[in-house]
Amino acid sequence: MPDTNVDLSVTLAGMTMKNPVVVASGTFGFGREYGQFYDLGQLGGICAKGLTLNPREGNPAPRIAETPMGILNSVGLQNPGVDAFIAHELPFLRNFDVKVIANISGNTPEEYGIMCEKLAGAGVDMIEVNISCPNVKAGGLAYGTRPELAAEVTQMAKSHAGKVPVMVKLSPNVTDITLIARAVEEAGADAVSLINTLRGMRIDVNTRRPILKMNTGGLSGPAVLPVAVRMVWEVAQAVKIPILGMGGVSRGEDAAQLMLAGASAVAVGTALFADPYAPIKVRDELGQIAQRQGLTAVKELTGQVKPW
Amino acid sequence: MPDTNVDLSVTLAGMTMKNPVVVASGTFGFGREYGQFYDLGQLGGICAKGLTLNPREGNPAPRIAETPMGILNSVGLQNPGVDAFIAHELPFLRNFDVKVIANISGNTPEEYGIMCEKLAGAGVDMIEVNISCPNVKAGGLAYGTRPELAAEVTQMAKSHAGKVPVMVKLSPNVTDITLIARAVEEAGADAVSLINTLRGMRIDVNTRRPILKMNTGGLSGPAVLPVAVRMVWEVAQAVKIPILGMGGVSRGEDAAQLMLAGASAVAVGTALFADPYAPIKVRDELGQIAQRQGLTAVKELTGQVKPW
Amino acid sequence: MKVERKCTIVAREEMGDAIYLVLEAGDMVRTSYAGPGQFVHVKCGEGLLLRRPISVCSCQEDVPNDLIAIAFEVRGDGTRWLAQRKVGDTLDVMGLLGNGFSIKPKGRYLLVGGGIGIPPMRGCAQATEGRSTAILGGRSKDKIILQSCFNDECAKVLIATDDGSLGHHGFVDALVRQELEQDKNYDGVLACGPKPMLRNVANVAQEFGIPCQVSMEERMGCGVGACLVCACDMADGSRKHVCKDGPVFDSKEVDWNA
Amino acid sequence: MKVERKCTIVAREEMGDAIYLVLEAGDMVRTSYAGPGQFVHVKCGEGLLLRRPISVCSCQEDVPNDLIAIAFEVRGDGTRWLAQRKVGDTLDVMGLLGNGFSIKPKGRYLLVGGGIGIPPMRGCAQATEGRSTAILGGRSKDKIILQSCFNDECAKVLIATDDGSLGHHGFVDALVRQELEQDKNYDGVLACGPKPMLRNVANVAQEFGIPCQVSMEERMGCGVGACLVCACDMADGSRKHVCKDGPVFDSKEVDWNA
Ligand SMILES: Cc1cc2nc3c(=O)[nH]c(=O)nc-3n(C[C@H](O)[C@H](O)[C@H](O)COP(=O)(O)OP(=O)(O)OC[C@H]3O[C@@H](n4cnc5c(N)ncnc54)[C@H](O)[C@@H]3O)c2cc1C
Ligand SMILES: Cc1cc2nc3c(=O)[nH]c(=O)nc-3n(C[C@H](O)[C@H](O)[C@H](O)COP(=O)(O)OP(=O)(O)OC[C@H]3O[C@@H](n4cnc5c(N)ncnc54)[C@H](O)[C@@H]3O)c2cc1C
Ligand SMILES: Cc1cc2nc3c(=O)[nH]c(=O)nc-3n(C[C@H](O)[C@H](O)[C@H](O)COP(=O)(O)O)c2cc1C
Ligand SMILES: Cc1cc2nc3c(=O)[nH]c(=O)nc-3n(C[C@H](O)[C@H](O)[C@H](O)COP(=O)(O)O)c2cc1C
Ligand code: FES
Ligand code: FES
Repeated sequence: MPDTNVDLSVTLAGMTMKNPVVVASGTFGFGREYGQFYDLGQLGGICAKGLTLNPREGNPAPRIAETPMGILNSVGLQNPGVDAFIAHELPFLRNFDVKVIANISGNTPEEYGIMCEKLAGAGVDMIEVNISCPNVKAGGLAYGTRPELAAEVTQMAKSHAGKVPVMVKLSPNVTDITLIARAVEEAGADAVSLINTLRGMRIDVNTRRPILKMNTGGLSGPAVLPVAVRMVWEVAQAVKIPILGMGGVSRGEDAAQLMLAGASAVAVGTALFADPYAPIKVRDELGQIAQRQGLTAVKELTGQVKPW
Repeated sequence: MPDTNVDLSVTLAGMTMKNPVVVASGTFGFGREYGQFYDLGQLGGICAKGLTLNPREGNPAPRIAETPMGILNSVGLQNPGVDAFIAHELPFLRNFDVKVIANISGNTPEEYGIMCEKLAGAGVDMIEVNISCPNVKAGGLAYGTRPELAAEVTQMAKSHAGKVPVMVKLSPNVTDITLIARAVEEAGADAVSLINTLRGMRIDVNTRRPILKMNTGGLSGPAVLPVAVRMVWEVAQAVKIPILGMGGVSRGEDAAQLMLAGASAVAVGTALFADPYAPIKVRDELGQIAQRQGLTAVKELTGQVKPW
Repeated sequence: MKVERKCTIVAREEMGDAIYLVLEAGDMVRTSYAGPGQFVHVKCGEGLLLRRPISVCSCQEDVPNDLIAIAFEVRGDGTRWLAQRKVGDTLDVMGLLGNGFSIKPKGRYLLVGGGIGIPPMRGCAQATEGRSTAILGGRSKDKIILQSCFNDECAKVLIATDDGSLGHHGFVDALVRQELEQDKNYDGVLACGPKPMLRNVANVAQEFGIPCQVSMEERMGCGVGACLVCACDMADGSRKHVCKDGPVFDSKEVDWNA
Repeated sequence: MKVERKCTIVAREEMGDAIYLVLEAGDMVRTSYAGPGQFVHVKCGEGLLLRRPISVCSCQEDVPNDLIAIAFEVRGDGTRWLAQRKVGDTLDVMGLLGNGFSIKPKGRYLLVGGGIGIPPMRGCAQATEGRSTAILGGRSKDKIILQSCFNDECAKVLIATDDGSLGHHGFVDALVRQELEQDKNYDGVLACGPKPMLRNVANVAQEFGIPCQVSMEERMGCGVGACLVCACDMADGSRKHVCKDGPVFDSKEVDWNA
């Protein structure tokens, strides 16, 4: 537990979390593995591994490559499908005092709708609509790069999610991310999360082969932090809905940057691979930063950057 | 001098360089400073600091921030203007056996035209048309993100550059870089260079101020290498004109990746700040890689990636 | 609760191109040993984000600190960093991870190790207490490391080198065939090495109708089963994960054409 | 040809919050010394891309290696790394860079150093061979470092601390005023410290009509004048560069309102 008196709780689209640190979708599975390292109740929330309507085996390996202060991945949404999640994984996650955010990807707006209905019925705390996964050719990229498609998916998700808040996850691989953010806000999104991965490539110069079997993949990790901070700041000025900020967070200072830029909460992903305790450390360091600045609550950081 | 028998020479849009290593525009001034460290004739080419029609003082400081394996800059095209370059800097550069590539930014297509005419008359070896500098509000960003504007600037440049080859420098801050690459190819560009910087931000969490006085700036350095490799690969498949690849190169292996992805030559920028000799080392290591692979010429690497 | 630990290097030896390290690992063996063939996930300096998976060569419970030995070759930035560590330095280690070889009580196995796949077989030799036969292969004789340990810890040791500089001139699968022809009483084949070698060994075992377990490699992220990057294609079209479901798989499960 | 050099740390001392290092610098001083106030550009480990500029405190030609001393406070990742270096470690150093203070032969100066701006003034004290007066300021008395050196190397030393724990209770500019009122024979004021202090000192010097040179700070990239990031706004609306045109500027050149 953090050794500060600072109130760590934050609220994201009506969902109150005991602290602002969430783990990023796809980097934490369904919690079972890192749950062997610490009590999952120490986290603010868990974005579960991205779900699809039907089970998927994902892309062939290699699915990961290392780059300077970053990694590329091309997992391609391997998952057991939304029903298996509801039957086997959600009950496990419900053992812990932590918010559960389901992350979904569909091939059609209708698929998003069906999944939202199932997940809302099953009682997840929030649904994160992934319109930005750059790894799946069918649909994935397009929804996230075109405002009108992003809006369509958002509407469909909202109309099937009942009272469960819908958060739309934005792709950074766009010319102007604020256009997409505005489109999903207008379409009824309760929050946005960003950034998903930047598309990148690494080549083994000896074999002359791309390291990833899919040739390209999504870049994440500290390398992308400055892009994430910039985009969160831009989106925060463009929309009124709250932001879950992510991309390269590995220490409290990184999380504080995203919050100052406009995020209400932050997610930690890639940093887990170097250090399974990274989210806990980020939480504690964030509390310390807030305390050093004389704040009574971490949420006072949100949006408080003073641009020149 | 490299201790290999490999032929290092490459040709970029008809311009033959003794080796494929160029220094990136804006990181090497007009060569005078690093010329105190080594003979500029060791380089393949020098992309001079970005020029504008009239002298500019650039943006207020701070103009640089450090990020994980990257830097952000917001110099904003400080330069003495194209005439001063021709009068004072070009004659100096002509003392060395190195190709001189002028880099230009304009506020209007007409300005690009005027600069090209002056530079072609003065006899530079190539003109790099910067349509992507993200720091200057007037025009800079827009040209690089819209195919039709990029084409307009390219046409104007070509029609005023006479026999001097025109290379258009592309921005990575776009949804689909191949659209821009194709547009400038169709408009007559002799080559493309990429990537310019990705837009990013860093915030000082104590002062709550962005570190850069311009709030945001351009990200460069090793962090962006995987994005550069991916974009060079995409552009190489989309256009027939040659590519000068750059973004994060700090060792021979990085340069080899860009060449395998499709670049005919590579530029080294940010790596200079850690190590003034970085371009020389990149050249030597590239030669060693080619030799280890049993090549007789480094140019045999270009475009030879074998996608899965 | 699983933990990641700072482990002190207490011994370091160079064996041909391989580096052999012994680490003090707290209660790591006591709390997470699950048979030979598990691996540790090692942080290789601050500059590299990803940990590197290295198989356990041998390990033992001890007081106050359990001991684990690993052996590796320099392949890139991470292993280069690791090779520069000295006795007394500490490493940030997650482990023991994954599933090892399943060994029947009193079982007698044919242990096949190729190149840097030799060290992990040592744990199998020790676990089968002198009953097994080791077949060790490599490009040339300097790649055959830990031979004297296998001599001590196995009933028989056969060597194959690609260049004939030691033992049989050729690949290990020829020796596997020879041994299985002569001796029908093995409980199984356990193998670690490059994928083409594993495939050949698996084929021979299948011919003889004898169970075969193989230790597979794949690029990893988390190392614990959370990120799903380390996919291994299965014969039934599914994808399992090397770090959690493996690294040891039944050879019949694996899709060898992937 | 300029070079970047590996310099061995031959002495290390902690002075309050500051770390003082002496480096063996090959022929760096012989080949690039241009007066006190220059800086070195130091690589702070592999993980950080940018070098850190640190002013030279004192330096001397020597055989076989010239010696340079620097002093710094921990402000972030780079200086934290630097603070952990030990005697015998090597640093990757570019230098001596920039333009130092211009000092007239036989000149007599008022040297003003604030906080971690004190060490660079030591080179000025030495260059003016005991003729100058030093005014040293800091938040509290533990920030007043190298005082005994200034005692030895200056005609007079005055101290100001913000909290009154040593010397004058207040800022250095009050002492500058006092000294300039009493003594009209200074050839100029030379100052290094935080920008608000420099501005106040420059104002006082201007009042008295005496030339003033100040050492400015700005975030740097290349350190040699090539990348143009270290811009310093000039009173005439132009922008000069701290690494190449400075770090020392005539105080009248500087735009103090930027
Ligand atoms: C379960 C398992 C056990 C292993 N046991 C051993 C062992 O006992 N001894 C030994 O020498 N090697 C072993 N390896 C291989 C070892 O992990 C790689 O040689 C090492 O990761 C290379 O890292 P690098 O930084 O030196 O190379 P780089 O090529 O610079 O590494 C870049 C990235 O690719 C990954 N990578 C590269 N090669 C491999 C590989 N063959 N397998 C998995 N990831 C790779 C790295 O982990 C890193 O993430 C094992 C691999 C696995 C999966
Ligand atoms: C010409 C010159 C001379 C200097 N001389 C000294 C000296 O003698 N002793 C001393 O303690 N300090 C000196 N400084 C300040 C010193 O450079 C910074 O304290 C140091 O760069 C901070 O690095 P960091 O990694 O610890 O901090 P971080 O904040 O982590 O650094 C991040 C980045 O910002 C830059 N930066 C941060 N603060 C400053 C600053 N004040 N000036 C320039 N760049 C900064 C760093 O160089 C780095 O690129 C000098 C600065 C300049 C420009
Ligand atoms: C291995 C891996 C798998 C991922 N899978 C998903 C996913 O299924 N759905 C999703 O929306 N984002 C996915 N992401 C993106 C992350 O959730 C996150 O947006 C991104 O990694 C940036 O954060 P980071 O730098 O902290 O990792 C994945 C990222 C990684 C590294
Ligand atoms: C300080 C700085 C100034 C730059 N100025 C220019 C410029 O004037 N014109 C231009 O086209 N690109 C400019 N760039 C971009 C570089 O030329 C290059 O495209 C980018 O930095 C990526 O390469 P790198 O990672 O090797 O630095 C500048 C980059 C830096 C770091
Ligand atoms: S490495 Fe993460 S699941 Fe295997
Ligand atoms: S730091 Fe590059 S010009 Fe000053």
